[in-house]
Amino acid sequence: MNRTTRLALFGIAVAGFGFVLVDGLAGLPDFGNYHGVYGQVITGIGVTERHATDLVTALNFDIRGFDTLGEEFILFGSVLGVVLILRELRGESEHPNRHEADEHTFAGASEALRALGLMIVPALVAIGVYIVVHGQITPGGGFQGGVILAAGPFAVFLAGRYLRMKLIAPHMLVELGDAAGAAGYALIGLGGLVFVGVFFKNFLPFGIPGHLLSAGQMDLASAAVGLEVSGAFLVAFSEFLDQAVLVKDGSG
Amino acid sequence: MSFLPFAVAAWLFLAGLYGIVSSRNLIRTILSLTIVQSATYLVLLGVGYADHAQAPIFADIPQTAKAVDPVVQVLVLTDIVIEATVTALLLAMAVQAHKRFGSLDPSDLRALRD
Amino acid sequence: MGPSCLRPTRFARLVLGIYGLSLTMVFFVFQAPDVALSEVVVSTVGLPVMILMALRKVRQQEDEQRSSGEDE
Amino acid sequence: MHITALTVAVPMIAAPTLVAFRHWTPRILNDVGATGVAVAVATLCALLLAKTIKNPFAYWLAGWRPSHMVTIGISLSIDPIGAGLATFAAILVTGALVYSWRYFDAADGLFHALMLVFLAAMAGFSLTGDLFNLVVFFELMGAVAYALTAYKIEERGPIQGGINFAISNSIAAYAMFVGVALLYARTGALNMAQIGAALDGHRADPLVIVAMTLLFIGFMTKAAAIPVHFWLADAHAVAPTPVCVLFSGVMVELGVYAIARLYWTIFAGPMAPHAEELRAILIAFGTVTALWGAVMCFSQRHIKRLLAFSTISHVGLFLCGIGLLSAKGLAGVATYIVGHGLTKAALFMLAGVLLHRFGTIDEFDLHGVGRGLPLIGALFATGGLLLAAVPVVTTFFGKSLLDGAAIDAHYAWLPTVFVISSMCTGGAVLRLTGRVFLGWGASEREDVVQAVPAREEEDEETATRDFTPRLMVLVPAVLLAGAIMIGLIPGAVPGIETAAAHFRDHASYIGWVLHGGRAHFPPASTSHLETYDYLYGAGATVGAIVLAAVTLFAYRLKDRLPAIVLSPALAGLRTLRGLHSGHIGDYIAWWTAGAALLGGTSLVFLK
Repeated sequence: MNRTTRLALFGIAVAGFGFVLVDGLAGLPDFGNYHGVYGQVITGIGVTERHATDLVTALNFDIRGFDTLGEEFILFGSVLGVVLILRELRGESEHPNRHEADEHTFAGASEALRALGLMIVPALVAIGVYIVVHGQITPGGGFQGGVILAAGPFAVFLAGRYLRMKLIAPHMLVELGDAAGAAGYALIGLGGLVFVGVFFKNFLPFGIPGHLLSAGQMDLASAAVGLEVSGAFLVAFSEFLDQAVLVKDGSG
Repeated sequence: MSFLPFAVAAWLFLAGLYGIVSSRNLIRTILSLTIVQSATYLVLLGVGYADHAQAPIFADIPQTAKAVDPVVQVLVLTDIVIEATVTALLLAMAVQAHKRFGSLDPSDLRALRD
Repeated sequence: MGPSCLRPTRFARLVLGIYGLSLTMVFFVFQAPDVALSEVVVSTVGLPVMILMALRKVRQQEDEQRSSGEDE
Repeated sequence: MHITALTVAVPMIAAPTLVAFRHWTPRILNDVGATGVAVAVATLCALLLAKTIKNPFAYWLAGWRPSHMVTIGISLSIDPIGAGLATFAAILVTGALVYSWRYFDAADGLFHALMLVFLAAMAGFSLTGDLFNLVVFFELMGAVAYALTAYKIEERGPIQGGINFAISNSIAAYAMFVGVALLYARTGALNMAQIGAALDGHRADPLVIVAMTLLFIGFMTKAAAIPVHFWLADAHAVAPTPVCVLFSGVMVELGVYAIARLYWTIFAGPMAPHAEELRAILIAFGTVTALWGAVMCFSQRHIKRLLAFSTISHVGLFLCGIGLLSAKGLAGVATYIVGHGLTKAALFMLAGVLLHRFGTIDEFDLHGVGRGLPLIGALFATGGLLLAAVPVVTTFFGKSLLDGAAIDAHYAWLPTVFVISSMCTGGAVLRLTGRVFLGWGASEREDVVQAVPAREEEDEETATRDFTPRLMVLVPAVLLAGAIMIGLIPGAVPGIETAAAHFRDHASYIGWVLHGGRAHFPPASTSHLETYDYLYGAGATVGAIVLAAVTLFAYRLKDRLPAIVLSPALAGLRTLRGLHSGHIGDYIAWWTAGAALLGGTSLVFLK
């Protein structure tokens, strides 16, 4: 169909679909008077039974941990897909001319910018680790901390050192981290089955709610997810970077 | 006020669909897809919101405080992970499509025509 | 088919960045700190980096095609 | 039962280990390892199936059992139909992995890891009892399938097929998220049994109807029903053969299973007063899908697209079967899915043999080339007859149950749609067999506008080989034998019928999921074949053979047709084929039209 008939068909269709959507949403209770039973039950057992003060992370990593297993493998599968789709073929040779790539900076990057860039790297890593570890106490958790951890080495590139970034986060090691994190999270589930007889059940002792390692295997799960997410995002960043910086399309 | 968030969500869903249908650039299509997805966040969170309620973090407030529904927040967390990863995969496909077809316009992608 | 095709997407990326931050504000209002944190992290660190790289790669491929187009 | 969660966990642990060591492990280790894991999952699922036939059970993950009727954790609600589908998926993944040992140079470990994650997603999808978990596994299946579709990046087709597949299925998933949000707001639960229990007493108001529409249009996109089917032909035409085997063999059928699961677990209660209208809507969508798929299938020359449209046509049959809303209809769909899945998997593998050997998959390019391969020709012909549901094969039993259910529900005209669909799909495969392996018919087609001939895309693999590894013929042969024999096993079809009856039993499902007691089912009636079943079966087979013979030998006949009949038919066919334009904007416009159509008719009739 050419563009006009496509938009015409879409015009009619979107009117009908919009009406259907709004008619359905109108049946919802008013915004703000939530009286669901699931939330109250979780709030009741969250802190006392599960020793975790951040209920969202408690739900995410333990009570509904199987959802997160599926979600982690969506991340793992998608990053595998990125690696698969952006893999170089025999025809395209990757010949990094060291000088150009190493100094691959934005043209006007001054020394000050590079220095500042390098300074924020340790800060990013510290924040990332903090958020991963405090997942079950304050807002945060494996995923959020993992992405911030992935931003650390990327800031090295922004500070103008592409090949240095490859030293800090070599492709092989990062892919290993991604795979280890994904397998680790599934193994924690398996640990529940082996030690306590039910998949994903908590098998580690509880601490005092509000303290650092207080929520049994949830801290382990948060760490595994953090490792996987940072590994996965670094693999994706370096795949896209390799594309943008190094791969010269040999096949023309 | 009671229907506004859901109306905005429905509008975002349809605007995202329009963005995909009318787009002449694959990267714009992918960004419109994220707009469609953000509509699901608003519906999910809107369903779980309670007036005058706290966030479900009981690190510093008593456990008896009225809290918003944590379940929908977990669902939206999973949604955001899906958005980040599927968008990364689609961007990789868009780069490869540009390398193979020389253009990002969906109507120039001519390999599959029946 | 010059870089003009990229100008709208660079603008779109800026809009997406602002959109991500506004979503974060909405999530704060909805009392969802975990979700707001992951949204800000994804929409300011995750996606823009990849979109930037994808755009740079597409522009690079275009220059190559134009240069290979000229010398044929 | 402890091993329940292992069916999903084992491949999910194996895939990252394969990726972690992919730079060091030799290819043979990847092959053997991945196939071993697939076989292990198949046995685990078979054990589950054996256990659930006696009494289905719910496995509460992380030990969070429901406390006074409120579900806290996620449950894997294992019942015979779900466990059977998981076993079927594992068997097909094993076959695809064994087939790919010789088929192509799998990228080091990536292909195997993605296939294992695909297996874990399908097993999780068919076993889970939690609505949101179902959508998460739907998305996981999607994410892995997008990457596998775009696997051959050196060609132009796969990238476009992958993009179209990814965008249309992502939108389907987001629509389903909104559907889940609506149901969660109304019932405050995510477990399907608890949602069903909460909705039982109430009438179907717009919120429930729209939630059902959004969930059904999402699963119909995965199952490729008209008008949201466009992505399927593109994805199948370009995906590597072992991946096509899984797409058509089981992934599409999982969409149909999910529609049945949602209807009988959640929406049966509120929709009961309007069951007649819902039956009409589903059968309307199914009939259009069956006929559209059959016509498009017969007019294809790209063998993989031909098989893809044949799958779409069969999905139309499955939708009609479920639309009949009866135990016999559901049993017919379940039997047909097993028979059709095995047949379609074998046919895709045989198409892969042709591609592997001759470097092209275009029917007219392969004209008479296959004379030296009688065995492969015979297998193709068997596959064609299986699609045409020749009497006493598994697909025949499935179709007979569907015919019986259609007649019981006073839809007497529906069996003729089934006959037309099997006639066209079986006929197309028989025509293709005749042209390729016996050299009959024209070697060049002159008239109808034709898709870019298949050879242009596949010419990268022009290394025509003069041998075909034995394994690449053995696996399809085994699958075809299975497709023939399963219906004849004494207890098989009656067993499927009782399983289907238990699947539909809403009250006892809630019983064994939420209260965990032993399920007690009323005795299920099993049907027997009537004479009209044999008539319909024989009619479809003869029709397929006649159709193939006419197009092979009497293609000149077409010119003598009166112009008033010929030109509109050709024009209609040309516009129909023009709709499959490959442009993602078209596909999403059609998707919105499909959602509006389903939503609109449901809101009007089901209120």
